[in-house]
Amino acid sequence: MARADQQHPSDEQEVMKGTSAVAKGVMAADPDVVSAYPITPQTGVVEKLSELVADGKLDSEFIKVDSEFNAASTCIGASAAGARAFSATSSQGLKLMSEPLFTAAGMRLPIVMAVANRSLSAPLSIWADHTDAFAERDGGMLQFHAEDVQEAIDHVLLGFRVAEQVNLPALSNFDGFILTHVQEPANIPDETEVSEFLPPRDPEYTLDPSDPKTMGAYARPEHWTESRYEIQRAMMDAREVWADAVEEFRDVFGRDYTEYGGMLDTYHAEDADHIVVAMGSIAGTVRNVVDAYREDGETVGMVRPRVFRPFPAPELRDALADAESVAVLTKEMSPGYESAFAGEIKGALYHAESRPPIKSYVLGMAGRDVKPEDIAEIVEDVKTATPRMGFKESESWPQLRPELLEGGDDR
Amino acid sequence: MSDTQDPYENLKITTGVVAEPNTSRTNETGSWREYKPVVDPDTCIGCGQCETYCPDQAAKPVEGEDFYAFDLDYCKGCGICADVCPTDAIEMVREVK
Amino acid sequence: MYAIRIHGRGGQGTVTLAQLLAQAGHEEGIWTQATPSFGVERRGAPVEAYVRYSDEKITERSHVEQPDCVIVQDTSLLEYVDVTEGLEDDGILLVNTDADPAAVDVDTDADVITVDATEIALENLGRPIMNTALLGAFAGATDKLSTGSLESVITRKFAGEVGRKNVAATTDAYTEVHA
Amino acid sequence: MSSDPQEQDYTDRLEHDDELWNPGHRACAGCGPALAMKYITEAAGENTIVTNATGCMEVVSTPYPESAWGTSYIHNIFENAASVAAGIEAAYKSFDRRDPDHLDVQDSDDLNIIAIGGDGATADIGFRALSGMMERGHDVLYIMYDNEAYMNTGVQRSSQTPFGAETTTSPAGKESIGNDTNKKDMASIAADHGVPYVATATISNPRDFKQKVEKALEIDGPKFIHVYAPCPVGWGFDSAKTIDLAEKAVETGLFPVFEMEDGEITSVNKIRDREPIEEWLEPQGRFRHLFKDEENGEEAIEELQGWIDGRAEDLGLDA
Repeated sequence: MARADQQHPSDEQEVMKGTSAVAKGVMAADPDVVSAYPITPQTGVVEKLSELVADGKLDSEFIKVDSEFNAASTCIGASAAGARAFSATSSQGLKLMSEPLFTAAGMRLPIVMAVANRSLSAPLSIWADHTDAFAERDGGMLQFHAEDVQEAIDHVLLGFRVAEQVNLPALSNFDGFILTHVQEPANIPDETEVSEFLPPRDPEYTLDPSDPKTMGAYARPEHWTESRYEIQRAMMDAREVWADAVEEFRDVFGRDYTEYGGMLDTYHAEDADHIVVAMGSIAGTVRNVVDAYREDGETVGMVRPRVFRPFPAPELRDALADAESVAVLTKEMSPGYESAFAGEIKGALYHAESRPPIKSYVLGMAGRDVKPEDIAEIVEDVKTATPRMGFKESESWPQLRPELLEGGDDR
Repeated sequence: MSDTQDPYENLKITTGVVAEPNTSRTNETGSWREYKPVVDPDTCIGCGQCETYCPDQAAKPVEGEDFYAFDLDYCKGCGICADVCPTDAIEMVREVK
Repeated sequence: MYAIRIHGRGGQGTVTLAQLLAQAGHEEGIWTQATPSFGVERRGAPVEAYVRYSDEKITERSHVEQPDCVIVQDTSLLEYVDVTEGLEDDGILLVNTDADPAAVDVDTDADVITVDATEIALENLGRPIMNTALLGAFAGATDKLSTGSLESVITRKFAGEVGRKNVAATTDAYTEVHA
Repeated sequence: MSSDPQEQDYTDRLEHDDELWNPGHRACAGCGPALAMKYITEAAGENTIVTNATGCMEVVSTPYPESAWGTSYIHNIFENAASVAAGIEAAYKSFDRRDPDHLDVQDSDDLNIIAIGGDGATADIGFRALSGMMERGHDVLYIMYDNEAYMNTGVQRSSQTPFGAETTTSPAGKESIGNDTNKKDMASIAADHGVPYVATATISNPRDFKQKVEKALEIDGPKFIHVYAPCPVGWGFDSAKTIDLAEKAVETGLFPVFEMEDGEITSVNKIRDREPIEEWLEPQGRFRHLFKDEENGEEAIEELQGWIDGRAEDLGLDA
């Protein structure tokens, strides 16, 4: 329960724009190569990193690339050469990176990226949702979602630590505008602390000509399945590596992300009859709604996956086991089926002994503001969920305005 | 696959599928050949044009001799060597296997 | 929780004012959060920013809909934007204008306070950049921020002479409103 | 030794040096690009990192776990060999400055970073990556091996396919003479990026090509070499004629060989008595239709000849 940790902001915190704070966290991780391209709402990260390099505060090679595609591609070259490489992007930019990013996973290159989550065109929108991150779900990249600026910084550091240990790239997600452009207090880790937490990268293979290797060979059907399985195994190994990392992180930095091995963060979930599951910044607003219910004596709680890949399935089975109903709030949608997030949570519980009814609520798309009242209405709605409800009833778009649809929403 | 045994059947996958250098030599491409270069040692002047232009590094000087010949483990029988040979010392003959 | 909503135009430094308010609140030892409400609009378009103050860590991420204080950077907005929407009856409407409060054309039970921040900025800085004056006026009107906190955040943001001039603008506005 | 040619076998008496492009690669018999790889590695030596685009030279050289490469080598995807090389260069610059003793890498000054791509990977799909790498000034030598179509996927038309050539996506037919565009001038495009050294070369003149590679590697910053490498399968000619056809492309002026330094042409391999383009077209299956359809074929050949003559004049090709 993050909010009880600190009653007063600390003097060591600075009130800083989210993107600047993340850039300073990256600086503390001391990457050899940074390669990134501007895109709203991530641009602040690139700008701040450029400024830090220009001022001599960050000693990285900063490649001012021509596109996100080549941001990812240059990071792949740098990482293969043995460098610690960082990039940042958002939305369309992440899509443009998608092709090389999948290969970074297959080639086991631990590039870390900050992703300022934003919707995907069309229509064009610059505002936050999770469509971009979910569209990269199957690539083999580790994925974390931050609730606030502090976590956005800390997840980059944890990202490097875990990515370099399991040899997978990592996407550290934080919501566009809501977290990229907010000014709020956060601790900026200093380099001494970080060097204690994050050892220099020690890759197994590099492109050193004194010990030549061939990277990026093609695999025949006889070997490809195994190479893909190795990504899966590395993902599963990452669960434990992440758990160790958050413990050490707590010891070094004093911030505690160790609940459920760092996979989940919960708020009044233990005795809750009705649980709201949400990822990213929306969880902050959910906390306030939970507080209001608790004041009225109602047992409502929240569960927030901090890590999305590897998926915290066992943890969710445990955290949701005793709920009477579960409301999944999600800022993405897989057209033709349902929210991928909700679908995965349902899948995780399929083998559980206790299977509470789960309803998914698609909201907060492309920056649509989510008010506490919106969430309270969802809680009221999910209370009526039954184990026997059909698929159609299990999905809801509470913020949809049917009056805007041609012919109305009469189907 | 053909009836030949897959030499990599039990191969371990390295992290990131990284391969060792200079390992293609295990793949003997000589089996692809239909025509075989045959050198007339008396006509060969040892100029090395065949070596220069062989895409498979199969044309080499013969140890202790002053003429060139062909590594039949790798020669694919393209015939470039015969074409570039200034003295027509190389003849492509249909190989009877 | 104490919530502020700022109305301005792109290019008037709405985001900077929100940032200064958040940083000054932080100096006071309270939790703060400043969120600009961005669009793809360019210079001149109406913009909003939100600031929250709290004794507890702020986790709320929604837009501010029931502000305790509304700051209006430019009265020409009053014609197009319902600046008092949701404003608490016991709240404050702080308007940058040379007019008297009674002359401000708004329908609200909240306390209307006016300050000619643009004139104060022109006097002190020689340029009509009114954000530090509005920061001082907010502090004077609410007693939420001490002059020491204002000075500290302003001198951190603006170095040297520019910083000193901005502190002077802040102090003038603070004094005018506080008195 | 038997005098029966079927019996002749000196294999055991031949010695392979430490080649950096090794036999056992799976290129077709008579492959022009495979020769280009051989010359590149011979010229660059072992202190080299090669990045390779997806394409023929990638698939034939690295079916896991085999590798024909003796140098450090990386393939990533079709369209980013230039960017991967740029990232490697940035990493080594960073290592130089920051001295990460844990990596034990060498000084980037002595290091050759070479990006290799086919004509499709370079002039078409990888054009953005190439342009960015050159414009930013990375210390990378980019070599485009040009076999005038997408051969890896089965002979589809690229922006380097010559006028009149039949490919599987520019077939000749009642309404089509084959490919209806001339070769995109990559050397000039590279030079216009401010690239200090640009050259063209062919696999028919390895000494010239290797000298150009060596010269390029001596120069700081981006370099671009366009090397001409015929494909017997895609062009439809006898695999023995690979060198011959490369040479004919030069002699007819279809492929001019020259150097550009700091944007200016500094050397041109002059051609005495430039041969008509028919000499080069006729042996190739992909141009067969031009000789069957007298009227349209002639017109197409004239058009191609016109383009060649224009370029020859611009370059001062004729001796």
